[in-house]
Amino acid sequence: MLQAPEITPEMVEKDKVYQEMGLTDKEYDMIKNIMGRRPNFTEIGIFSVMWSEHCSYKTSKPLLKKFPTEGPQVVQGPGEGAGVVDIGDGQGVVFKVESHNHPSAVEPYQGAATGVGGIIRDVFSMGARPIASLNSLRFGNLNTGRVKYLFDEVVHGISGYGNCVGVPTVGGEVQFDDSYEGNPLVNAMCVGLIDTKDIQKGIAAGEGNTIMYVGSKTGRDGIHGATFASEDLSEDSESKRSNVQVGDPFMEKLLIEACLEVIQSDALVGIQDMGAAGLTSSASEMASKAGMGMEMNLDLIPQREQNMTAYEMMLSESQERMLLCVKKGEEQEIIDIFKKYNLEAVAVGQVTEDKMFRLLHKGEVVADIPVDNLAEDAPIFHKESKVPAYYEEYQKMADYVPNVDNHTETLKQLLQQPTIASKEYVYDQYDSMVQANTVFSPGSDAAVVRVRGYDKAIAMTTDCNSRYIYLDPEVGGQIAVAEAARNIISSGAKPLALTDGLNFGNPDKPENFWQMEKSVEGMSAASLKLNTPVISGNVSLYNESNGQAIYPTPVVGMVGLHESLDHITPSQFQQEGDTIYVIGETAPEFGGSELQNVLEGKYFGKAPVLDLDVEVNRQGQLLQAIRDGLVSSAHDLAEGGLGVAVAESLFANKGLGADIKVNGDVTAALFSETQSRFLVSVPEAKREAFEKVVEDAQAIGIVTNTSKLVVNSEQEQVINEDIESLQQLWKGAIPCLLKSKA
Amino acid sequence: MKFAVVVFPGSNCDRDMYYAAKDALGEEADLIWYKEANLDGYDAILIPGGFSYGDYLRSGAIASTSDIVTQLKQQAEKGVPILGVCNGFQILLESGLLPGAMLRNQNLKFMCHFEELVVENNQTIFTSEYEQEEIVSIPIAHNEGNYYCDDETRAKLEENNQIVFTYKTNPNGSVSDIAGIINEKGNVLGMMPHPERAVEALLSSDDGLKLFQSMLVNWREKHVAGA
Amino acid sequence: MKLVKVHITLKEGVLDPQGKAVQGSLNTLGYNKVKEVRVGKFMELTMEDDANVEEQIEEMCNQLLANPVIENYEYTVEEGVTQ
Amino acid sequence: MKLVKVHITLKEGVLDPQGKAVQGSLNTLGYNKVKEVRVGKFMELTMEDDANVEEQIEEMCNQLLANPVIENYEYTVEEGVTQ
Ligand SMILES: Nc1ncnc2c1ncn2[C@@H]1O[C@H](COP(=O)(O)OP(=O)(O)O)[C@@H](O)[C@H]1O
Ligand SMILES: [Mg+2]
Repeated sequence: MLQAPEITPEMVEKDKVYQEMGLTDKEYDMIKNIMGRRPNFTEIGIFSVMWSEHCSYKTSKPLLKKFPTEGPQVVQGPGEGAGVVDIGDGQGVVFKVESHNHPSAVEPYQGAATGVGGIIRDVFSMGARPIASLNSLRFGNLNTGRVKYLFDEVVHGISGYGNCVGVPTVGGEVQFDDSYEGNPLVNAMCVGLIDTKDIQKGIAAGEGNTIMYVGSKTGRDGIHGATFASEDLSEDSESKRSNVQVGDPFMEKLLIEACLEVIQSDALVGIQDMGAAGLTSSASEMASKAGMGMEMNLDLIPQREQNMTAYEMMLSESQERMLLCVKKGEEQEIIDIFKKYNLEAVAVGQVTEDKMFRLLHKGEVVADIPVDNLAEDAPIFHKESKVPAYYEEYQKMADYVPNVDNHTETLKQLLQQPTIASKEYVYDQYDSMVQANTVFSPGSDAAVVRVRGYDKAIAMTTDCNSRYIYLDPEVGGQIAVAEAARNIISSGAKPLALTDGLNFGNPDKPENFWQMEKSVEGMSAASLKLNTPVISGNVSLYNESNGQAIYPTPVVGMVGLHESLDHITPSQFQQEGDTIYVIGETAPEFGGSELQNVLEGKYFGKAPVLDLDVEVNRQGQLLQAIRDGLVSSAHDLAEGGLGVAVAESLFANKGLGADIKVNGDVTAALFSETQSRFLVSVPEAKREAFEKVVEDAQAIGIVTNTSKLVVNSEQEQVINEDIESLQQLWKGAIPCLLKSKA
Repeated sequence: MKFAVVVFPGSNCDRDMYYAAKDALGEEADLIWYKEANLDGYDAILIPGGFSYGDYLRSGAIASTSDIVTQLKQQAEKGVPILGVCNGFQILLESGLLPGAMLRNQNLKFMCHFEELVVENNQTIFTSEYEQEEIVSIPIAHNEGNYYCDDETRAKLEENNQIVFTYKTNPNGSVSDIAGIINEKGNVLGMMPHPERAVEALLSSDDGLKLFQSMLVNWREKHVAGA
Repeated sequence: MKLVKVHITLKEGVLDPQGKAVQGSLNTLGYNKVKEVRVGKFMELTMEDDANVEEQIEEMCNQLLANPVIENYEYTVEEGVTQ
Repeated sequence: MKLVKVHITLKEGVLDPQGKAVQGSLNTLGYNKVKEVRVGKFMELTMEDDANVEEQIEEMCNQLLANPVIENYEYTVEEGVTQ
C-alpha cells in the first residue's frame, strides 16, 4: 500500500521542496508562521496552489483594485464564480472570461475543451443557464506546422466541447502574431441568464451542514508537476505522473441540468465548481467566504485511480466536478435530484465553526490549516514597474507615413490578412444556433441572442487589439474597452458591463508589469467613462516562450442589452439606395495598423489617439439614431480602416455594391485606423432625421445594386472591383494558409 | 394536437423542439425524460437533436439501446407520427426504425450553417404544406451527417419515394444528397437539418415551420370532425 | 478477470472519410508509400470470469458495440490480471 | 505490399469518457460482468514495400497517428496482398 508521500515536514523545509511547487523562501516562512509549526507535504502543496497567481491574484490584486466595479446595473461584482448585471424583469445576465493558455499549448484539443467546460461551470454554479459562449484566441502566424496544428486543434476542442454541452458559441476573435507562436492564448467566455432571485453563492455556511461532492471521479489529472520532480524518473514514476486533463462534455451537460434543478431546492446552501486547484480551492474558498471552517474525509472522495494520496486528491484538476453545501439532514433530496441524471452526490465532509481546513485520510489528520490564510487572506505582493525602452523609442518616432500607389491591390492584401480575413473556417465548426435564440451568429460586430418570451436581447463581443496595447498600453487599454463598446452599440444595444481576461508575460520583469499596470489604468478609465463596470475577469501571467513575452493582451468581453428587438441592427448594408455615412473625422494614423504590417512586416510607432469624451458622445448619438429607427446597418471601423469596413459590409447580401467618394489623402481615408468611427447606412427618407441626431456624420456615398465596390477620390477612380472577387480573397485566406505546405 | 419531446441524457435541442411545437405552432407539448417515459396518448413524437450520451461510440448508438426505444417502435407500429432531427435521426437509424447509417462528414469537421434543401416529396404527413421541389433554407449542425446506405437500400428508398429532403449542394458527402428520409409506412421521418431552428423570421428563417404545420394539418384531417 | 479485445472495422465498400483524410495527410507529409488507410475502433473490456463470456461478447457487439449496417467486429479473449 | 496494423490506446490514468459511457450502457443492458471499457483506435495501413517501413511507421505514429501526450501506440507489420 502506498502511503502519503514519504517526505517529512523536515524535508519540506530542509530540501526546500516548496520551491519546486512555486513558493519562495519568504512565503515558506510566512506559512510556517501561520501554522506555528512546519507544514507537512500535503499542507505545503495546498498552500502552493492557493497562493499561486491563478488562485490568489497575489501580484495582480493591487492592479485589479483600480477597475470600476460598481453601477446601478451591477447585481454581483467580482468575487463570485461570475459577475451579474441586471436586465430588467427580475432577470440578470451572468458572465465571465477565463484563460486556458498553458494547457492548450501542451494539448490543444483538451486544453481548449476543458477551458470551455471550466467557464461554463463558473456560470451555472451561479445558478444561471448558460446561453452563449465566446472565445478570444491568439496564435503565431499560420506558417509553421506546429502553429497550424495548435490552431486547428484548439478550434476543434472548443467545437467538440461547446457543441456537445448545447451552449451556442456565438462569437469571438482570432488574431495571429509571432509573439504568440510558442504561447497561444485561449480565452473562453460564457454568458448565462438567471432570475436574480436564484443567484447562488459559493459558501459553506451553517455549522454541521454537509459538504457533498458530485460529478466525475477524481484522478491524477493536472496535478502540480512538482510532485514527481523530487523523484528519479523511473518506469514507476512515469506511470504515476500527472495526466493531461480530459474533458467530458456529456458529464458537464448532465451537471448543468442537474445543478439547475438543485438550485431550486431549499436544501442547498452553497455551490461552487472545482476549477483551478480543484477540491482545495473550492472547499477552502467556500468555507472562508462563509466565515466558517470545514472538515473533509478524503476516503469518501470518489476516486478514479487506485492508491491516491491526500496530496494528489487535493491538487487534482479532474474536470466536471462540483462541491455543494447542503442542509444537514436534507441530503437525500439532493441525492435524488442528481440520481435522475445518473449522477451520484456523495457526502464528504461538514462545515465547522473553528475556521480550520481539516482533512482526514485513512484515519489520520493529513492537513489542518487556518482556512482564511488560504483564501481571503492570502498574501499580496507589489511588483516593480519600469517603462520599457521600446516604448520610449516609439513615442519619439515621427509619425509613420505609408506609401501606397495601388489602393485596389492594397485593399486585397488587407482582406487577406489573417487577422482581418473571414473566420468562417473557425465558426462554422461551432454550433452557434442551439437553444434557438441566436439572432446574429458569428460574422456580425456583436453576437445577439434574444431573451425568449421578452422584447429584449443580449449583445456580446470579445475584443482586444494587442498591437495598440503593445505600442501604448494605456491608450491601447482604453481602445480595447471602447472597441468592445462600439461593437455592442453598432448592434443596437446599450453596453452594460465587461469582463476582462488579462494575459501578460512574466510580472517579475518590471517592463511586463508596467504593461499590465498601464493597460489596467487605460481600461479602467474607459470603463468608467463608458459606464461599463468590470464585473468579473481572469488573470493569466507568465505567457512567455524562450524568455519572450506575448504582446500584452487584456481581452475585453462585453455584454449589452437591446431594450427592444426592434433595435437589433445588422453590421452589413441592407438595401440599394441607402446613404452611406462615416461617423467621425479621419486622421492619418498608421502606428500599429494592419497597413503598417502589410507594408513593413511589423508594428511600431504610436498607437492611434483616443478621446474618451468624443467616444462617449458618438456612441450615445448612434445608439439614439438606431433606437429612433433611422439606421439600416452600423459597423465600427477597426483593423484595416474604412476600406475594409465597406468591403465587409457588402459580403452578406448578394447583389449589393457601394459607390463612395473620399476626400483628401486617399490612403488615410481608406486605411487609417483612427478611433471612434462608425460606418452606417441610412434610408433616403431618414437622412435628415439621422443628421440631426448624429453630429459628426458625413455622407460618403450610396449603396448600389451593382455588386461592385467603387471608390473615387477628388481626382480619379481608385477602386472599381467586383465584390465577389474581394469576398473570395477574404473568405479563402485562412483555409488557403492552412493548406499551404509548412 | 399533443406532442411528446423525448429527452435523452445529452439531448440539447429538446427545448428548441418543444418551443417550436408550443410557441411557433401553438399546440400542446411535453418534455419527457427518457426514464419516465410513457408515450401513450401523444399525437406525435419528436426526437430532438443534441449529443445523447455524448455521441460516444457512434452518434445515437447508446440511446438506441434504452427502454424507451421499445415504446417508440410500438408507437411507430401504431402509425403515430415520429420526427427525429439530427441526433434524433441518428437514433432512429441506430434503432433500425429507418434504414442506413451515419458516417462522419466528409471533411471531418462539425459544420453549422444554413443549407438550401429541396423538398423531394411533398406527399407525406410532414411535408404536405410545402410545394414539390420547393427550396427551403434550414440550418444544419452536425459532425456525423454523412448518410450511408448500400445500393440496394438506396434503390428502394428512391423507388418508394422515401427520400423527402435532399441538399441542393451536398455539404457532408451523403449518398444521393440525402438530408431526410421517411419509412415505408410514411409515419417516421428522420432528417439532419433542424426545422425547429427555422420557425421564426427573427432567427433568419421560418421555412421549418411548414413541417410542423403539415403535421398539424394532417392530424386535424384525421382526428378533428369537420376538418 | 478476462481481457477482451474487440476490433471494429468499417465494412468493405463503406467509404471511410477519416481513413481518407489520414492517408491524405500522411502523403502530404511525404509518406508516399502509404496507399490506403482504414480507421476503426479498438476496445478493451475487462470482464469478470464467466462461463459464457464469448456468448455475451457476441451479444454486446451486435447490440451496441458495432453497427452491422457499416461495421464488422472481431474479438479475442485473454486472461486478464486479477486486481 | 505490407499491411500495417496500428493500435492506439489512451495512456493509463487518462480519463476515457467514451469508455466510461460504453461501460455504463453495457451495465444498464445487464452485462454486469463488464468492469471497465477503454476505447482506442485501430488503423490499417496498406504500404508499398520499403526497406525502412518500421522507421516510417514510428515516425508517422509520433507525428500524426497518435497524440503522444495522451496516447500510446503499438503496431505490427504483415505481408499484405499485392493488388
Ligand atoms: N474564435 C471565434 N469564435 C467565434 N466567432 C469568431 C471567432 N473569431 C471571429 N469570430 C467572428 O467573426 C466575426 C469577425 O471577427 P473580427 O474580425 O474580430 O470582428 P471585429 O473586428 O468586428 O471585432 C465576428 O462576428 C466574430 O464574432
Ligand atoms: Mg467590429
